Amino acid sequence: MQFTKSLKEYGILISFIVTCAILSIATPQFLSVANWTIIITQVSINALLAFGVTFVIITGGIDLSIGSIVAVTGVVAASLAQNGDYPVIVAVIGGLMAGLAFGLLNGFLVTKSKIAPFIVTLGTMTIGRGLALILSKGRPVSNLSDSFNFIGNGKIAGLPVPIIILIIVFIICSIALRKTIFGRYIYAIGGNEDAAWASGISVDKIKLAAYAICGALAGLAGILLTARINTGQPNSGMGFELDAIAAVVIGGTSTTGGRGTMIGTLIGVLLIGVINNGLDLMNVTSYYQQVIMGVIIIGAVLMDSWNQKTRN
Amino acid sequence: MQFTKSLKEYGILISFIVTCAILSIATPQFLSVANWTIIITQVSINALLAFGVTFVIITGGIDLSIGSIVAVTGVVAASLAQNGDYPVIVAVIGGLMAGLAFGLLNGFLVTKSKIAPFIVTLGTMTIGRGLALILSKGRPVSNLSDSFNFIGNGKIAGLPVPIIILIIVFIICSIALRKTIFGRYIYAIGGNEDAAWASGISVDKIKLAAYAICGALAGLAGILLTARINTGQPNSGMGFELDAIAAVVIGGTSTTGGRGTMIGTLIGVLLIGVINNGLDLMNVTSYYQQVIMGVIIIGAVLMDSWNQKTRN
Amino acid sequence: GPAEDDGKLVIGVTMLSMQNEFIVNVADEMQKKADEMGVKLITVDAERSALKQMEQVESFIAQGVDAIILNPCEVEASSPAVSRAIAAGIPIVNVNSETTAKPTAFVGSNDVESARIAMNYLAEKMNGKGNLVMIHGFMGQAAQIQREEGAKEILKAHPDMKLLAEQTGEWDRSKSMDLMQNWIQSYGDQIDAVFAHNDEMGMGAVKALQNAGMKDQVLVVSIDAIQDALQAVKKGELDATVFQNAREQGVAAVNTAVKLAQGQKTEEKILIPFQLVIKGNVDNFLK
Amino acid sequence: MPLLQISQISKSFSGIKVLENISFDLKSGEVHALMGENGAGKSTLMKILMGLLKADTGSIHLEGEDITKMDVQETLKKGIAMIHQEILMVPELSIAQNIFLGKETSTFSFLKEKHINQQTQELFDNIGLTLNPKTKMKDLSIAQMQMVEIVKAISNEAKIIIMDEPTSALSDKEVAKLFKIIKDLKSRNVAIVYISHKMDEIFQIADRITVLRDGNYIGTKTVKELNNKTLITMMVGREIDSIYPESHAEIGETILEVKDLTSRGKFENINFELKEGEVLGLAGLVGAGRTEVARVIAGLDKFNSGKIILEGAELKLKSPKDAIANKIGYVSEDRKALGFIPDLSVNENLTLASLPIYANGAFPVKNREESVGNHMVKDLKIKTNGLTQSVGSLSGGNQQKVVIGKVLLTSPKVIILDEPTRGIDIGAKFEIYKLIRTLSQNGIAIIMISSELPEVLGMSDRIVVLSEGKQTAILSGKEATQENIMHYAIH
Ligand SMILES: Nc1ncnc2c1ncn2[C@@H]1O[C@H](COP(=O)(O)OP(=O)(O)OP(=O)(O)O)[C@@H](O)[C@H]1O
Ligand SMILES: Nc1ncnc2c1ncn2[C@@H]1O[C@H](COP(=O)(O)OP(=O)(O)OP(=O)(O)O)[C@@H](O)[C@H]1O
Ligand SMILES: [Mg+2]
Ligand SMILES: [Mg+2]
Repeated sequence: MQFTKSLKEYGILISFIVTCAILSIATPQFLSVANWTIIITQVSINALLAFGVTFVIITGGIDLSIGSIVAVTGVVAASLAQNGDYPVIVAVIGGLMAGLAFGLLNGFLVTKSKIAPFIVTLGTMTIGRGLALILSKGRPVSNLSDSFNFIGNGKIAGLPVPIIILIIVFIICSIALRKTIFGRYIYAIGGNEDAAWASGISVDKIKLAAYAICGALAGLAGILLTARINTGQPNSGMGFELDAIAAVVIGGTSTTGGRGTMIGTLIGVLLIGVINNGLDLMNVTSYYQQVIMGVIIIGAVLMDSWNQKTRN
Repeated sequence: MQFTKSLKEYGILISFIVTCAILSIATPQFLSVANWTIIITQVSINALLAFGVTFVIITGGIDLSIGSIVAVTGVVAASLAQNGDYPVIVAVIGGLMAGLAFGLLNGFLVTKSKIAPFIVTLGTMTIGRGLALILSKGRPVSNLSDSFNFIGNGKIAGLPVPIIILIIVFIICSIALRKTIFGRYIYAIGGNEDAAWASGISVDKIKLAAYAICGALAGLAGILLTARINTGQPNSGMGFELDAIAAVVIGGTSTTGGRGTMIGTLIGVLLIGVINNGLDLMNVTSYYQQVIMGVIIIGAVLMDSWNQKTRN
Repeated sequence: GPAEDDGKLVIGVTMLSMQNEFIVNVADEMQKKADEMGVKLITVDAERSALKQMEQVESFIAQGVDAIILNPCEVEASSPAVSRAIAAGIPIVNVNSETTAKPTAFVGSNDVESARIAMNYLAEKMNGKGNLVMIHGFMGQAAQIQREEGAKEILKAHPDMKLLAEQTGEWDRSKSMDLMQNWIQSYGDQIDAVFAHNDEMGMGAVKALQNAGMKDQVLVVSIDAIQDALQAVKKGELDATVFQNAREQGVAAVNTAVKLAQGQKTEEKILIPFQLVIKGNVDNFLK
Repeated sequence: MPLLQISQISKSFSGIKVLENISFDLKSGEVHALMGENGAGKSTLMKILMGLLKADTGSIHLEGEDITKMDVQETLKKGIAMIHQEILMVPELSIAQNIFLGKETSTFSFLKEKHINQQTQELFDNIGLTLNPKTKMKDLSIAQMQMVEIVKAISNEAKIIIMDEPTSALSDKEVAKLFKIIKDLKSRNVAIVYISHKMDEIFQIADRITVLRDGNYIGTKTVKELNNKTLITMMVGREIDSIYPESHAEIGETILEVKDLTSRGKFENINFELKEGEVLGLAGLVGAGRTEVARVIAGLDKFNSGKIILEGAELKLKSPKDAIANKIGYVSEDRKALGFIPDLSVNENLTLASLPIYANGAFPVKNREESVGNHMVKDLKIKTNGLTQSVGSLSGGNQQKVVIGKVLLTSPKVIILDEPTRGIDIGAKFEIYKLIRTLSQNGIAIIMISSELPEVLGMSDRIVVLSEGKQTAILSGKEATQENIMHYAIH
């Protein structure tokens, strides 16, 4: 299969399977269908963010603003979904547009001003956080319509809606990255921006698109989070950027660009989710949870790099 | 002067001066000696972190664990400074050693395992946070000796001790980076690691040293923070890594390595400090402060890049 | 300096976090009261950092404000801020929670007490026996430490109440929802009750229990009485919350600070009691 | 006993053998040429000697001491230095800082910056190089960088200097300088391994020649035992008669016109016409501004005044994309910076500039891509494990072919080839020349920039000579001689 072409992913996949094996021995509930439904629902928000930021990181950029975009879009969508004033689609589109607007702003600043993406998105991260607080006056926006709530907590054909969204977005993103001209250009830009430009690629447009997608997906994540907890929280999404970027990098995407896959990101997301879930199931004290989490992350990536070495 | 040699710094220096000028017009207290004493004392902790991470970033790496190191070293130093059980120097050395140990661990993992620095230090960040909580049992460590308190709040010849520490560390770091073989190798490794290696440089040793220095300086920052608030706080230092890295990047250091200066970092640190201080002085609502902060950061760096363009 | 502002009194206010609904409510009440009294407030957000809070107090001192209101981030770590104001001869009023260092005056309540109230309610409802889980606030923060202390104190008095599991939800609704979902997997029907350190997390637990169809069998109690929580109590989703009176705290804090600034004497401790909110009395608290 | 003895070295990359039982020896004071086609394994062998790569099997002895396991740090100390094929420098550091990297002069580890600048200046003065030691590496042209690489290697006072294609970016003037240096080194008993694809150089300076082919050792001969033809036969395994094929192209209408083209500070008043089927050479010394002219026509740089006219219509090029859309293709002299994407595969690089052609809407069609890819690999004789090998792991010459292939796939009417045979072996050069001929026969107009005069002379119909940014002559027919070009180039 194309998706699993690169060697890199096999490595982290093995780490992931080993982690799951250990957890399923340690706690009997771990492997149940019910538990996996929960795990996948729980990771869906981080997954959407990580998918989006995968595009950006492969171009050689970074997006620190996604956590703040989650907050802004959550507040916007919640305001539109309050008391069922508008149909649910308005709230969804409103949230997506807010995310897209941030993404376009990031992309515009990165491509036109030539400021480092780190700084641009650090700036919009702070701006976004402030905006979310201003829009909500620092208070949660609640009393949302039932149909909006359905996005976060409903089920279709027995599957939780967040899982369905996750699967659809994953498939689209995988195809976009691996099977389209756009995806090829993303890799080319991250691999050697000057050469891509000299080959006639509109580097700025592609980068703008990458940031825009990332923003829109962060918007979707914000909608999902808001629907899940049934409130627009201005302080939600804090630190999400780090979790998402961690998942992407654990999944084998290089922070300097040019290399990475969506399936890798998905495995990275699942690995983090599985560890969180497993440690809760085992009722590990929260202090130790953090230590163990750190050790497992380093260990998983270490195993990956050993695998690669022995294969060479 | 050697320090201000590169064009890059002039740009951000101009942005900094413009920002200060605007603030001094907007609020009369801004330019007072008392206020600047406060500003510089306040930025001292971020400055120590930023100086350390400048070395790491110039090698092309990153250190996300510094905020957690602040917490661990704070707890360690506070435990040793409690009730005046030991002489103050023991607490200081204990804190520094804890920071150094983390730095060495980071450096060791980065150089030996070939795992991306982002992942390594994300892992140790989580581990450090957990350790700080375990060591302190989640409780603040207080009742520290007066001589320890002096480090954070005392004055020597009218100058607050944190300012004196800041100046000394800045001078040492500047010299180390610009005037020593070690500094040259730091730039060479970040500029082109293969070339550095092919020129016979012990790349691993130099990188290890960079992470070790960064860890030790984070330890010093942790000691300073603990002394300033007179408590070892296990949850302190959260998000400090982002502030420090932001200051470094605003100061013109490239996140891909090979370029940067200590004076640039210092100006970056001061710029952030001055904006925080100025917005408080002007009594801007906290939500709007964040928006303005983001805009100013982007604006300052934008001005910098325009300056550079017009000069070329 | 600010003291010259139209001859108005100037009070510096540093708040724990302007992203917390309860704290925002207190700040709003203070502002209202100050407007009413013709006093100028400079309100800053410490963003949960004791260091930042101390620096803000330093800044207030340098600006020469007439009084300071401090909503402490930490018991110990915010103490130097208090001492500093006292040393500079500026009256300082702690609002909402205490510090080790003694301020000029204190307005608020004891966080340990809020947890005692919540836990006592659970003990009563559970007849002193059964299994519960506890969702902590951010580990190491003052409110988490004190609410844990109060809860454990009551648990000790009821040996048949068993704490199955405890874990941090970081004050966050979605994190605590995830946590509760995971606990439902590992403990399932064994869980009889949930105590969450704040309403946000309590609401998260409620949501997880509802989704699992278990809300009817499990009691959920939390602290703060934010609007959402009050609505939930009214609907019978949340069993109880503990009300802290934001309005009284805010008003009393400004009153006290103004008096002190004018050189008048005030009480050293103005305690504003917590109140348990249940379905029966929730209408008294709803806006 | 030879100074250096390499015995039975083998090396594989991901299971593919690139060196098999190679032995090689080196005597003091000799210039030993290492020859072979692109991908024969020359650079790999030398990197193993240098300690930059580890051999799978075999041994290396220096003056009887086993140095097989040594890292580059140690081999440098043992007196081995290397001029790398791909310029291996730190762009942000100055020339002097690069030359003295790893061997800085210092007191108590404090740098003596003045001292290294002075020493660099002395080294430059000795060989007649006019560069400021304080200039940043990234501000140099490739040729200048290559000169710095050379100076860096000789500044090591080494016993052995490996020169891996040291002249690939140099023009004759600089090559002459290098040869003077080599003679001097020989007289001081330094041994030199010399790798080059330029045959005439080999016969000028080599004492012995060792030939590799496909990772196998073919033989070692003294230079007297060989001539051009026999050497080529050893390398390629077959005979190549005339290296520059006859032109049978019909020269047609004017396709491209450049009028008074000026880019301030780089070049001024450039005027020439280019006709269908014509090969127009662009000659000049290093720094004459040839690349700058090419970059402007290819849409990479802006210009100040003048016109670029394609088929009668004035072009307004905002980016390379516009140039490609107007059927102007450009093969850069700096393939690493502007040519290819190292992490992408051979096929992905080949189709990069023409991807929409092989796509169904937004989706590239794999079969179509692979079929053109396979064609290109066959036509250009690209040596690769397959279409999926990453271009970053190809040998230098094969990377160059991929870049040319990429441009060809945009079906250009005008192709600008900037140093197209840089680092390409003799067999492949011949392929490229044949390719140029085929292209002209199909009516494609070609601008060829080359620092190898015989190449410019052998391939071009007309030659534009530049000197310090000014056009000094357009030569054709009998006028086009080596002497004439040099005359106008120094003008
Ligand atoms: N890192 C690598 N991974 C995989 N294959 C490699 C790597 N480096 C070199 N090769 C392969 O080894 C073979 C020998 O390459 P090498 O660079 O030694 O050739 P060369 O003789 O120097 O060629 P050229 O004249 O083009 O420089 C080539 O087929 C190349 O593709
Ligand atoms: N990146 C650069 N920055 C500054 N100056 C440069 C740069 N590249 C080239 N130059 C200078 O511009 C002038 C023209 O260089 P150009 O590369 O066009 O010459 P050329 O005739 O193509 O020679 P070459 O054989 O080196 O390609 C030279 O003096 C060169 O040193
Ligand atoms: Mg080679
Ligand atoms: Mg050129």
